[in-house]
Amino acid sequence: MAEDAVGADRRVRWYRQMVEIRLFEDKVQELFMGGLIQGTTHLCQGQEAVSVGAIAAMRPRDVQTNTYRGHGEALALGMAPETAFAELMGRVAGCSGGVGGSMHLIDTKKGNIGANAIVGAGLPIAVGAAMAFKLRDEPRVALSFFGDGATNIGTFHEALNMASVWNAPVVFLITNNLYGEYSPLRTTTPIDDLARRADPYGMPGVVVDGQDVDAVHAAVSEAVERARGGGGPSLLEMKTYRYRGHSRSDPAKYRPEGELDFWKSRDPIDLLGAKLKAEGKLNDPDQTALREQAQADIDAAAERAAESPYPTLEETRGYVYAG
Amino acid sequence: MAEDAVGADRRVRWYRQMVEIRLFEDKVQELFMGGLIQGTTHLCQGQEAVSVGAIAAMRPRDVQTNTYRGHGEALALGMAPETAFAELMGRVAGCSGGVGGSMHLIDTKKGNIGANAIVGAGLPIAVGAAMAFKLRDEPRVALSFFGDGATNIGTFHEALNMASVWNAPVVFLITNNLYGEYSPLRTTTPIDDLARRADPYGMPGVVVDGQDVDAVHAAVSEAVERARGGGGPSLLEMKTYRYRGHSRSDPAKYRPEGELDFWKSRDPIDLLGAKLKAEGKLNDPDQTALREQAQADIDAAAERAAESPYPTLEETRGYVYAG
Amino acid sequence: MSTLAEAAPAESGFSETELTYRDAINAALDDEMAADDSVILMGEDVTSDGGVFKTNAGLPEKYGRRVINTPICENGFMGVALGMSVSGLRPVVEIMFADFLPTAGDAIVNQLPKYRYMSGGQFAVPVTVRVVSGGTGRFGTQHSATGESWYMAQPGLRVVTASSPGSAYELLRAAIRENNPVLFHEHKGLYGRKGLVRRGAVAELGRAAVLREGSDVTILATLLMVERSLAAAELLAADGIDAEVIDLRWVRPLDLDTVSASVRRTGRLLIAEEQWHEGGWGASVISQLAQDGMPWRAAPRAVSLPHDVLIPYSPPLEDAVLPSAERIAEVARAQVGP
Amino acid sequence: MSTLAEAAPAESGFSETELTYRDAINAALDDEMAADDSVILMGEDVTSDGGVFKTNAGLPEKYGRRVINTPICENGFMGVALGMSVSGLRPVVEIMFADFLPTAGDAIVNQLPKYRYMSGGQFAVPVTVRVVSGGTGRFGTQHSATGESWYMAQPGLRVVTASSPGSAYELLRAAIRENNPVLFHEHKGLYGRKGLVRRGAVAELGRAAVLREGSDVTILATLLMVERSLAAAELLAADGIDAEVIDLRWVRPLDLDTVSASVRRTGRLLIAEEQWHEGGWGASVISQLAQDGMPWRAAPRAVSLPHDVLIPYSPPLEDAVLPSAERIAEVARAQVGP
Ligand SMILES: Cc1ncc(C[n+]2csc(CCOP(=O)(O)OP(=O)(O)O)c2C)c(N)n1
Ligand SMILES: Cc1ncc(C[n+]2csc(CCOP(=O)(O)OP(=O)(O)O)c2C)c(N)n1
Ligand SMILES: [Mg+2]
Ligand SMILES: [Mg+2]
Repeated sequence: MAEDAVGADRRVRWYRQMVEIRLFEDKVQELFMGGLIQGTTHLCQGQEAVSVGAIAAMRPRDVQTNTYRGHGEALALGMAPETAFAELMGRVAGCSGGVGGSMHLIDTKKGNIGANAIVGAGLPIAVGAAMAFKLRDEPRVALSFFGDGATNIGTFHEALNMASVWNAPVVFLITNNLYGEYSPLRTTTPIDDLARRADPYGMPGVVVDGQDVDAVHAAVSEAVERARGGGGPSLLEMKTYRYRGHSRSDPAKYRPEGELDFWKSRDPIDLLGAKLKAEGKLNDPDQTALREQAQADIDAAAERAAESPYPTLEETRGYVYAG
Repeated sequence: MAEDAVGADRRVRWYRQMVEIRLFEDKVQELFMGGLIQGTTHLCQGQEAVSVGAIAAMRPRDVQTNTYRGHGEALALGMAPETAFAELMGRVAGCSGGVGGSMHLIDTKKGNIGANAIVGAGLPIAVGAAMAFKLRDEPRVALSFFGDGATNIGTFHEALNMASVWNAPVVFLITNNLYGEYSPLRTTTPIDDLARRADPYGMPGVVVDGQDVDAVHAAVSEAVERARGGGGPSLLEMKTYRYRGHSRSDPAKYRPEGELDFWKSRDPIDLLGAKLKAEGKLNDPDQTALREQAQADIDAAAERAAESPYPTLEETRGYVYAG
Repeated sequence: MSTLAEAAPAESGFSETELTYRDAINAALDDEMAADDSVILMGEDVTSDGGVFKTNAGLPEKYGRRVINTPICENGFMGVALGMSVSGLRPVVEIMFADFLPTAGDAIVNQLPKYRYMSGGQFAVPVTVRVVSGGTGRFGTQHSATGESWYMAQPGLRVVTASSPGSAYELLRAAIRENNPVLFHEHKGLYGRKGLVRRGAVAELGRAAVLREGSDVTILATLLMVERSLAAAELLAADGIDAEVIDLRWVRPLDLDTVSASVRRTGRLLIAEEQWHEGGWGASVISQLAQDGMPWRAAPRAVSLPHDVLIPYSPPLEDAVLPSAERIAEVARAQVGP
Repeated sequence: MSTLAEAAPAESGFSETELTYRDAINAALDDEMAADDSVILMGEDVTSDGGVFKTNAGLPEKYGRRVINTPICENGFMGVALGMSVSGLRPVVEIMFADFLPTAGDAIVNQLPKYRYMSGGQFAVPVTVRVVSGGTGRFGTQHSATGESWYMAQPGLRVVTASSPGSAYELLRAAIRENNPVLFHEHKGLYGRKGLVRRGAVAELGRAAVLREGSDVTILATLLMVERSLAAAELLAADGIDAEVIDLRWVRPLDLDTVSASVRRTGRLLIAEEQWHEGGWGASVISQLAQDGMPWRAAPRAVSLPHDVLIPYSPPLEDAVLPSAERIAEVARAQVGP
């Protein structure tokens, strides 16, 4: 999938993926309110271009780590919505047999080697995967997705320093949605452009429009191929926004009047939709049809997932220790 | 002591302090080899200008944290050599009653609020002291001394980020002696000028000649007074060198031929001595006499320290919990 | 049933009010911050909307810059708290999930408990760490820990747990007044519980609380397991078994006198713990009593998290791994015998 | 006396050689790295001059880039090791002092043991962490910890300790071959010790070793306390007391079968541990035996680090706080009685 040139059908596929992620997350919110999904959820509506554009820059044997807010990456990597829903409902059909839940959509066969609930923990893990590739002289690259808030914790610093001094084939990707939980970036971080945090490691840092999937794809592709070619790691900052609160039923009262509307005016799905329409590649009726089809698929996937049984303790014992 | 203008007698005092530190450390090495000091020692011969110049920039109620290589700071802050020797020998007359040892020369009454054996641990502690001053609106500043290797651990990043976002009155001081234990800076750190690590926190970073006590004093004074005036934290990198191995009896085989000689050709004591001589403030015979007096004092201090008894378990029980 | 400790007549100066566990913690913070300007509160998102678990409502408005929002860096801000504590402040640090305590591992193991010692007693380190612990939340493997026993072996620390609104209030005030670092454990499954709070009271350091007197078996518990033990005691009463229930409260120091006196009467000890038995306070209590030659009427037992099992997200599975009142009662019945 | 395990006739394929503890570790690393290209060694200063404790001599020259020098960032490079392990490598990570393990607390508590579980068993995490632990070095409060019990409660981990050159060699090889994270504890006071090593042998997972058979009391120990227990047994023999000495070896999983069988014969258990008793393996073993209704001939006892005392630098004081052979013998005598 990742090899072909960036052509029309591919960008139509991106459009479809973004719509799927959007509708998946909306459905999760609905199921959470209904009690079929419990505990916590961290949704990514508004950030779809980051997940889809960056994942599209990966080649088949590349890998990535992401976070508790990783549904977008998991789906973009090809996890079936039914499998994801089943995990969120704690069912055996889930990617992690139901023991992981919303924060751990993982599928190593698809290059998804980790969704972490600890802020910053995924970065060194990605560096480790990259070092394994490097030590075996494999032309593979590791990506790490994390948030703006994660750039303030020690593992961010330690991971970027190691990656650079070892010239590891890894790309660090900040999904800067302007908030860490309820705290605006400015209250926890003394600078606005987090890409500035690349320089002390002697690596390139790039600010990217995270609403424009083409821009995301171009920037990540360049960084990934540089890493693959032995050019070393880089840090990319995706400027984007999460439409929902941080988690669960957070009303996000901490956001200033009008901020949400401003970002919705640059909705990543609408932006690509407008381009595809202008380019005559996907007109309005097509977009509507695609969306309706996606909605039907999501609803059906959720229903099938709900039919999967809960795991028994015995079924999960083998998850603790490997034989 | 800290208020008077930088005049002759003050710099003569710095000269004497640097000589005292040098001879103290030489004596420690001798006592370690002789078994009177056990465990480990981390000596700072060659780095005296950093300790003396920076400490001289502090005002009476300012504080600092340092490390296991903190003998220079402790003595510059006015700890009696006898008290320091007693601590290194594990005697009751030591600053920590003998339970701390070489890595923990602490005297809170002199503003020495910590000598830490964990790399990087002193930085957040200094930020905490600075925040206490700030919350009470006291015009006090906290310094933190640490090494080049410590700039790779998470606490460095976390401390600088917090200090900047809170505008804490703290000054971070890297004693860059080119090695972290047996590892040359370049093998663990992708850049040469560590002052570059200030920018991502939006704070000034300055490279300073750590062999020139006047340069150190000027740079640290500026940073300390900026912090005191509400101008926020800064990061200073002192370029210097440790003449001895990392610790104990490390032969430092990892150092390239000639490196030690190069640095000795810019010995901080000789540099200030030459200036004072040229300025007609301290001629050769005076320097010789001063050195001989200092040697006599150091030898006497070590002898008196050795007469102090070892602590009993009972005497130290109260050190664990405060009443 | 409500607890004896709380049911006790309010001493002079105490006003009894019913509060939720959440509000009891808020009241303790408020009372200590009002009583002492050097007390400050810090942690992630503590200033926004009462904080993640809404325990801090109103405090930012009332105490201004004494409530500090931190970046995400547990080890770093724990070190900051230490620096504040040796500079005249009494910081209370909120750790949003007990699972994040190990992120601050160096500060907790090498700094807070040793800082005074390394200096030969020059410092006091009055830091209180509020740790939100426990399961039932469906938060999964990385967000459901009870860290109450992780650091119990460390001299220099105190470790305490709160099982009810009343004890949360009195113990948190005691923790904040203590001149040494205290890990104060709250349970996220208890925030909504209501109970009597003796506003103004401060708990005694190192004292367990006998919540229900009984003669057949002593059930020793902490946090959420306390109410489940009390429920188990009711089930047992229906079978004519008279269980004594003790809230251990302090994991360091352990109140072996209270536990030992009870077990000498009942001859049977049952540990109810939301943790794995190895390396925990339950094992330590049993070991100490065995070393003291306790004359058991029946072998001591423990109801703990299942061996070699981690905490799952899947709701029915999480319920299955957490010790229940029924399970506690069942094991007690086996101990007492027919 | 040397250990039974080591004195045992070398099985076919084993060549017995006398090595120091330091060189036995070096030999185990060398043999595993030679046997499997996916085994790598990483840590601070591991490449320079054999590393800080000279355990790695010759390995950088022999294995080139498979020996990786890390910056100072324990939590970070522990995460790197995890990432390597789920990508086909078998990293061995050196932690220079056990005291630095808490710096990597998140990796050890939330990542290594839970990574497989969170994924529903998709990964194996073959990471070995070599932890240099223990006192006698005059390194003071922040450099003398034995972290052997810190993480013993954590499902997903294995924890093992090496008390002699022979066991260090066989246990380290077993740890590296294990498909789950293993915390392998070395004792810095033992590096110079000489002993027989069965080159080629690999220890069995979870098995304790009976080093000396006896009928009057079972002394259970790890690390440096093993040789001190063997010395105590000699002192006791002089008094006509016949002590059995067991090297526990594995703290997780605990080999309760071996210990229990021994104590059922001797009726007396004495724990010799270089740690505080609370929250440790000693308390856990006593608790388990008590729950199994062990018929004690005398109450179990423990010789541990003194309660509420930290490790001092002052040489005579450090000697005073570490359990000695004399102290172990003294307590055993009291247990056996006149
Ligand atoms: C070590 C740690 N500390 C705190 C938390 C609680 N927490 C979960 S998400 C979050 C905010 C992270 O913000 P950011 O990195 O910007 O990611 P986003 O949630 O915006 O995607 C926090 C503080 C955690 N999971 N791990
Ligand atoms: C967290 C931690 N990791 C490792 C060590 C072991 N160690 C002690 S000093 C040192 C090197 C520090 O180098 P640097 O920061 O440059 O200070 P210097 O010793 O050169 O003064 C190391 C790795 C430690 N004390 N703490
Ligand atoms: Mg964010
Ligand atoms: Mg250095």
